[in-house]
Amino acid sequence: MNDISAWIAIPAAIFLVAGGLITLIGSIGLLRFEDFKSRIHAPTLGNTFGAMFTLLASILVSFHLADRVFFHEILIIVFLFLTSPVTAMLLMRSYILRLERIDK
Amino acid sequence: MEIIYSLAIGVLAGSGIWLLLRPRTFQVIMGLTLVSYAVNLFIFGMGRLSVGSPPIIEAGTVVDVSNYADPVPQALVLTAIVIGFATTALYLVVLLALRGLSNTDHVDGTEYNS
Amino acid sequence: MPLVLIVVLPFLGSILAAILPHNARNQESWLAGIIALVCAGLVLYTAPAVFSGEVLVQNISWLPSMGVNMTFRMDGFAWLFALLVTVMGALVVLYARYYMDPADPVPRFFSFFLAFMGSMLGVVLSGNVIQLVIFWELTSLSSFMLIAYWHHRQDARRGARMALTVTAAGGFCLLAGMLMIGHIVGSYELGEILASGNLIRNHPWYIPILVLVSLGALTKSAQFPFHFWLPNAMAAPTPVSAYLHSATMVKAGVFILARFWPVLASTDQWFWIIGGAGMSSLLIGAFAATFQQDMKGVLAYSTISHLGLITLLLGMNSDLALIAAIFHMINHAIFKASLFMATGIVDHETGTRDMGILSGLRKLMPITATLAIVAAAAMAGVPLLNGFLSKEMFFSETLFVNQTSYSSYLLPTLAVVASSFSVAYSLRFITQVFFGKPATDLPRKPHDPPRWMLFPSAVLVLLCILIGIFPEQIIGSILQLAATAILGNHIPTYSLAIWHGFNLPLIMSILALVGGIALLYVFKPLFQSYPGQTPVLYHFDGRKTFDAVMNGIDSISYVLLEWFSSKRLQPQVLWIIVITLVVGMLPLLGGDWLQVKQPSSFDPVFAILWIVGGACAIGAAYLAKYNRFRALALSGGAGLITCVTFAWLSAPDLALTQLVVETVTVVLILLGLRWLPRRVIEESQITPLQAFIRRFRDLAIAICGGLGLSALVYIMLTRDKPEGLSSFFLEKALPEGGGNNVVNVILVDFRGFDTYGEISVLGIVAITVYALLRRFRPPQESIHALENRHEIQTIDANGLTDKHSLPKGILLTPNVLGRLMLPVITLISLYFLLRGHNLPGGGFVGGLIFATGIILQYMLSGIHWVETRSRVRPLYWISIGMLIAGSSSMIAWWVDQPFLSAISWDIYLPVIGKLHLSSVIFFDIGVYALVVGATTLMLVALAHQSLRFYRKAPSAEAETNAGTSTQLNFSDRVN
Amino acid sequence: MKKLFFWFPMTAFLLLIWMLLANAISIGQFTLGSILSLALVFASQRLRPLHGHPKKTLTILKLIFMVIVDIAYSNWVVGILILKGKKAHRTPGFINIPLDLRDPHGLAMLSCIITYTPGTVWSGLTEDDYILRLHVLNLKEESEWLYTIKNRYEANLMEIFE
Amino acid sequence: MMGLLDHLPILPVAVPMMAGALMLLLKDSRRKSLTGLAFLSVFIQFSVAVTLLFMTAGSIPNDWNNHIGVYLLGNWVAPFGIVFVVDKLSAVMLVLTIVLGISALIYSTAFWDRVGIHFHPLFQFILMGLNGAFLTGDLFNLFVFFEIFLAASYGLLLHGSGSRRVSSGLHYITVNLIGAFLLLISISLIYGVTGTLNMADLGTKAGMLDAENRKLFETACAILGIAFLVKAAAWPLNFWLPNAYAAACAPVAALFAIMTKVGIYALVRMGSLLLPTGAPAAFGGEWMYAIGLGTLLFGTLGILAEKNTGRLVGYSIIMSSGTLLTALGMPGVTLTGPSLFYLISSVLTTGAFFMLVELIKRTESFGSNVLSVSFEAFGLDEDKTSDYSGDVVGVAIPAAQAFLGLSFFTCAILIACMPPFSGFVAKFALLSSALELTDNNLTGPSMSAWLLVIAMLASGLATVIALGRSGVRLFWNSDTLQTPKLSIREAVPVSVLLLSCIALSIFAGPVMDFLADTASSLDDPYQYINAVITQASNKPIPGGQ
Amino acid sequence: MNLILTWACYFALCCFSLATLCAFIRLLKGATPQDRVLGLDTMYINCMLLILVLGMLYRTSWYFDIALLISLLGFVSSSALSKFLLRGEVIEP
Repeated sequence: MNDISAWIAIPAAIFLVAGGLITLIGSIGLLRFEDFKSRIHAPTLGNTFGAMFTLLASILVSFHLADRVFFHEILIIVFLFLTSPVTAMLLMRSYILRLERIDK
Repeated sequence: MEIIYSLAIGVLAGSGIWLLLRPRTFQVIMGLTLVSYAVNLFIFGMGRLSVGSPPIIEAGTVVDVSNYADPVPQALVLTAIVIGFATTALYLVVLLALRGLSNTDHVDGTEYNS
Repeated sequence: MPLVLIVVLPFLGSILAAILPHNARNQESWLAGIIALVCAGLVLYTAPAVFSGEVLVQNISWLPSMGVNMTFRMDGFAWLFALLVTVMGALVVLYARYYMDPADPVPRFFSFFLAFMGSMLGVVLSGNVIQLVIFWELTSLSSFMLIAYWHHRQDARRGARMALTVTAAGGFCLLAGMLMIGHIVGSYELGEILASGNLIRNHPWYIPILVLVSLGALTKSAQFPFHFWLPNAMAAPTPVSAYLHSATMVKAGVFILARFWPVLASTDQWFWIIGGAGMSSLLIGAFAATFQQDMKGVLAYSTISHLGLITLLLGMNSDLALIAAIFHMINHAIFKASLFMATGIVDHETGTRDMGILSGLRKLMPITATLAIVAAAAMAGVPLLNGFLSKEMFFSETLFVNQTSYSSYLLPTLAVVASSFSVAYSLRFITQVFFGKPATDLPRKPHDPPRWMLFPSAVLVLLCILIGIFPEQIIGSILQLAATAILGNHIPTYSLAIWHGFNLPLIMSILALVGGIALLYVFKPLFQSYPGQTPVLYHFDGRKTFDAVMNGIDSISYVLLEWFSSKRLQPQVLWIIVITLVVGMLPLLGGDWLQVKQPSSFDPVFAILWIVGGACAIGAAYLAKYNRFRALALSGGAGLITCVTFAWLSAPDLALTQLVVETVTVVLILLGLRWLPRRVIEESQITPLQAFIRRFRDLAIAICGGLGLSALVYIMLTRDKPEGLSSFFLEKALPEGGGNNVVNVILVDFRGFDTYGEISVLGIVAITVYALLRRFRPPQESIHALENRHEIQTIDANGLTDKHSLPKGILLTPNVLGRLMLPVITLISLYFLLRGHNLPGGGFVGGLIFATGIILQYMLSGIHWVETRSRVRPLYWISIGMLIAGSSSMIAWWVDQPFLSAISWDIYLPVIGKLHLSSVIFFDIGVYALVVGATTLMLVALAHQSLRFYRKAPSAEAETNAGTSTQLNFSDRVN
Repeated sequence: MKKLFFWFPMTAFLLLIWMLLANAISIGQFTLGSILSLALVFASQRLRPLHGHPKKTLTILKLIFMVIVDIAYSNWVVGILILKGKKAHRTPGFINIPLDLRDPHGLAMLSCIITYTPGTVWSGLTEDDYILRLHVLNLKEESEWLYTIKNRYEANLMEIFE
Repeated sequence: MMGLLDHLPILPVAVPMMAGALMLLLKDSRRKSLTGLAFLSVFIQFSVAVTLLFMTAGSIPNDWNNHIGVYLLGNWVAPFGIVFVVDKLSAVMLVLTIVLGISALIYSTAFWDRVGIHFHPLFQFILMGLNGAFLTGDLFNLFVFFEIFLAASYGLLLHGSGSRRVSSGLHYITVNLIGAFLLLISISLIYGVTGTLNMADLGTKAGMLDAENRKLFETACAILGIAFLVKAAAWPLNFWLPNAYAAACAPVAALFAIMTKVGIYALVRMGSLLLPTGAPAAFGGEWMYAIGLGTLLFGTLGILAEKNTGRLVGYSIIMSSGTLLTALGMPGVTLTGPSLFYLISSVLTTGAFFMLVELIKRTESFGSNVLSVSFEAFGLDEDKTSDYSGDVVGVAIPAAQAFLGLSFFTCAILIACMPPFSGFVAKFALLSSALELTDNNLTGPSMSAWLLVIAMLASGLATVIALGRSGVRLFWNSDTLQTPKLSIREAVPVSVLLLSCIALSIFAGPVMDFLADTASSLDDPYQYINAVITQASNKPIPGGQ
Repeated sequence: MNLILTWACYFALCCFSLATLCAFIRLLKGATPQDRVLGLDTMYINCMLLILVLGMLYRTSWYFDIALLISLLGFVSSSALSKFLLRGEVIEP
């Protein structure tokens, strides 16, 4: 494997570390928050910047691999963006209904 | 890697077998699911483990067999996954039908009162 | 030629008789009679050859490799019996013509009668011992049907079953014996076997063979201790009894003993087994016959007794005794058949056979009485009748043959005692029925029967007298012939004469006659006080014992079956798993297999992943009973980790497939979960200790299973890989398979047939699921549960109909997004389909993705909404998918290649350029279509259940109309 | 116009995806992608009775930029909240925002933006008067959120879709 | 160049699959087309199977090596691609399957195909699976075909639904799914050890393993053996069978008669191929013998204890499996030919018996009201329109009762192995060959031969007792006996099967010779192995493009 | 330079796997079924990122396809689960 240039490696590494950390923080939040309404916010971190940073790193690396500009990683963000509300909304709604039921 | 892999199969299979021996239909179907994971991993393991070397040949390269994961078990696992999926679906429907007809979710269709 | 005909004709007649009309009594009789006579004629036709000492043999090749051929062999002994069987058959047919009621379904009777005759002739003429066994068993079977002719009567059924059971058991023993004889001799041909007497007698297997053959013969001849079936078989119509129990069926046993006499006899074992059984039967039969109340009962026990006599004679190991035995076989057949006929006439005319009721028939039916009296006298051994002669020979044999100290006194004494009883019952039979004052309370008014019904009996009685007076002239040559056939040419001298001088046998005969009369007087009080009950012996009622044994077998086998099997699933699964564990372990017990050949690395990330995966699995296992939802989510987690593992370990195709399958499975099980009412924690029906033991046992097995699999994998993973198929595939995939992705090339090309099969499985399961769901009946609770759930929701899609294109409230945005996703998902599924050959993907993954897209629409918009708009016809997808896959595989035939060969074309299109089209792509498209169809069909059919039961829930009246129409639409489409 | 070119946005979107996936720009792929996209759009027409008509590409870009910035900010805020754990004084709560946006696609986009942004979750929309119920992780200033949603997102979305 | 004859081996699989797929396009209401298609398909299969049989016997000239046909699927050479191999054993099994299939199909047209939906496609698929399982020369492909016919059998077992079918179906499916897991584990383990999936190749490679790999290989084979034994219904892996078979509707149950024999076929095939390298314990030898003896005794017990006629036939299937396993477990090749004869006879008999039992049941209690059983799941209104509309249940032919009685009698004789039909021939041949193995001391093969003889005779007697009892009970006991409505379509297949048993007994000589040939070629697996492996060098490898 | 990237990848892998672990703990502990579904959903995302990083680690592009598929379909099972929680059945009439 030929050596990767520092222009790619260092930013990619930074992105990776950042992405990893953000995602981890998000998931820790999932653990630490005390009720569901707060918890639902936490993993969004991984969904957003966690994913974005990782994908940036991925773009860089695949750019190195084939010496071409690759943007197809952007699709993942698009799909995440389009699909994430579905689950979240349904969950939130069912949680609210659950609370109402318990209140009753 | 290997030790984790094999322990993982063991845990999956163990949980699955435990469930297969339970008397409730839902337990059995979960057991079948878990055992099928274990079996799939088992088949896959028969090609030995290799990391980062999928059996995808780049055009124009000279094929060095040792650089690629064994494709045969992968093909077998694919077939096994499909068949496992099909049978899970069938099993589910049969257990639903049984539940409806016999009013119990015991695998024998009756509750034993002794 | 005639030999085969003799056997075959009756069988042909049997078939012909079976298809004659129901009431064709005369035609049937003519048919049967002519066949019997023709057979008799054929037998007589062979007489010159047989009398000249020739052994006629006819051979038809049947199973030569096993040494079994249809050999028909006629020697003197066989000739005698064949004549007996056919002539007696003809007489009985004539008799039966008048005996049977016009209303009786005679085709069955004559059909089985002829079949029986054929079987009997087959036994007699068999020149191959296996063939002999075949016909032997056929006599058992056809006699079973004959005995049970009046099967509406319980005694007939029971008697038939008993006879069948006993004689079939004997038949199996005989088979075993014959097999052993054949094994020793090296041939199943009778001729060779008869020539190897010394070989067999000196073989270590001699005793088992003797026992087995004896078992066969004794059961058939109703000898002690197997005699009990014969009296019960008296439930048969009297012609049957007359035929079976005088000349044929029971004679088969002694026939075979005589037949194998040269091979098996003249040993001490033979003497004790055969002689002992004969002696016991002789005594017991005679004793029991004295006390019978039923006329046929008397005859039945007397048959036992007389056959015991024959058996005893055969067991005496003396040539003269053998001749006596043969002589008595003939005599017994003649007088016993005649007596049976007489009994039948009495029964027929009076409507009863009870000797307690019958009395003084001499006046009413004089001819019958005369005939019966003569025949009975023959049976009793009165001089000038045939019975006397053979009995005389028997007495002299008991005196002279066996000169060991104790038997020299015991044997003659017992012989005299038995003969006295014989006289007693014969006398009683006659006096009670025909003498005394005429009975008044008979069911019918008796008179002599038609002439032709008396004719057979008369013929036989005439024979009794003729033989009794002119033995040498009438029967001498035949007896000589038969004896020669068994003994060879060195026959001892004997004389068939009425008067041998005043010697010991004569004294014994007189003693027996006097003793018989005395016995009758002694026992007379018993006849009145205990009618029909044999003193002492009634404790050993054969029928009750038999029933008890049968019931015993029944209940013991039932208990054992319960013990050794289970109707429950868990024990079955347990057995399978435990056996697999044990058997799988056995080869490894020798050791030497646990050699780790490669050091294994350790990856913490992988470890963490599998901590999660393993915990998911264990959690799912723990929670599956009461928390199905949680268990499902957890197993989803385990599946996800499996997917990551596949990805990690260089199996992108697997990861993709696992992922999509995982998703679809979760949706599927959720769809099902809706019909499974919540489990309540019920009180355990078993004690906590039992539950604990069971769980502990299962846990132990589960752990063992898991560890075993782990160990196997670990061993394999650390081994070197064998030189296998993979290098071929890797090398050929691109140049010859035309694809970069080797896994896909294997799936659609190298091992395309696996895929072909696998999609068939999917399709089959889908239509099964669909068919099963059409008859689905949900648990009642789950319908109600649905209502409750719908109460909670306040807004939403209840009122969604065609006019609203979007639901309101919470499902609005998911719907918009979901519909936006549909073309995207479809595009991506096509992407995975088309590039599968080169990169991970393929028809299966593509199809599942598309199906998921469709399911998503159902999930977000509801069935009704989707199905009023789209026309997904999953069954057509399945069918067309299969057809595409199949025909793309068959294209190869056009270019003379085998099925499934990849055919490709390169097409040049103006703008796009070179297009590489391959049959493989079509195959993959077929897979895609089928997977889409199958998955959609299963999920949608399941989802449709709630539509079906929606309208049944009273709360959802608004849905009724819409629901019905949709249901119809759907079934139309899916059909 | 609208009716005639209902297929255009979706086809373009699909073609874009196809070209991105194909990873190579060639006439063949373009043709294949176009054919597939068009076919799919027409095939799925009945299942997609509503069509979005995004206009004003510039506004779209502006909106995307704004969203990214907001996401970045929210990431920061939520991250800090998580790290602080119990020490943080969070005041989670619901706020209700009456919406003027009626276009379903616009609403869907709005829900995507809101939910995708850490710290806010769309938790309901009333049936008749379009009042958005929003759950916010750290509800300090209701008006601030109101402003963000109404002005930053809704206004732009209305511009794009209506 | 390949002629038509060269393509024959694939047809028994391709034809039913295409027919089944086509049938899915037709609605169930188009019955004429459906049945026409079904009969066309089975007719083709029958002709193909018979032709193949004659080709393997050498009666039809061919250039096959040792008269063993090899078909390279996808034109990939032997150990790499999947091969179909037609040898005598496969051909015999094919013919047997299709004869049974035709009978069951005729029977089903009486009305069973309308009890539920999609009967005909499922029927074709089960034939496809069975044929494939007999033809394939590849271990994993064997698994796939097992799954195909099992999947179809699930569908057919549940055909008509109803509580009894569903609950016994659940057991059946569970057990077979576990069996599938075992198969997968063992097949992949075999691949992991030897690196091949081709059965012929395996036959050669198994001998080249070093000691420790050999042990793993034996473990794999042991598990494989268990999986096959589950299919073959060996005790104690067969508790599911009586209920499942009794619950299935009659033509399906008849077809199921051959399914246990697939397990036995697989055992024989694997045992034969692994023979030269020392077959592992599971295939042949003492293990199989012991299990077989246990199964035989268990089946006998079941026959004695069982009162329900349907389950009785199930136990008779178990008994025949037990007999076969015991006989095949005996050392040497002498018993193989007779065992195959027994297999053919017992499949035909039990098939006929299952159909017959259904007809006999009608004479009991409610007479021709069979539908009450089959349609017990008819709680749901919308199904009423679809399926059964009383058009063809048939007229009561006057001799119906006599026909039933005679057929029952024949079946009973056949099952009890009493003379004069093929059952007896089989039993005699088995016993006679078993005695060949005996010598004068009671140890080793001699001991097992004696046990076999005793067990077979005892089981025969038990069958006589049990079937005598149930025959008496069924035909002679009840006052309420009704003349059953018997459709000619139901009578014909029963007679066909029984007549083929009779034909089998008449032509026992040539059949036995052929089977002895089969047995000897099984004893010399190099014929098979060479045919498969040399095929690779004979045919030019085409470009594949 | 390879080394830096490799270590970064390992670091990210560790982060993602730990994140998966956290999500799993939420799935296991739950409190409410909604929490469990959320945990599962998060596991999906984390695993997707993990697979992406694996792609970088081994310098191959095909990992991307798996990630793409997870991003596209990962939500289906969790939204099915949440639909079940919300409505009591996944596919309504």
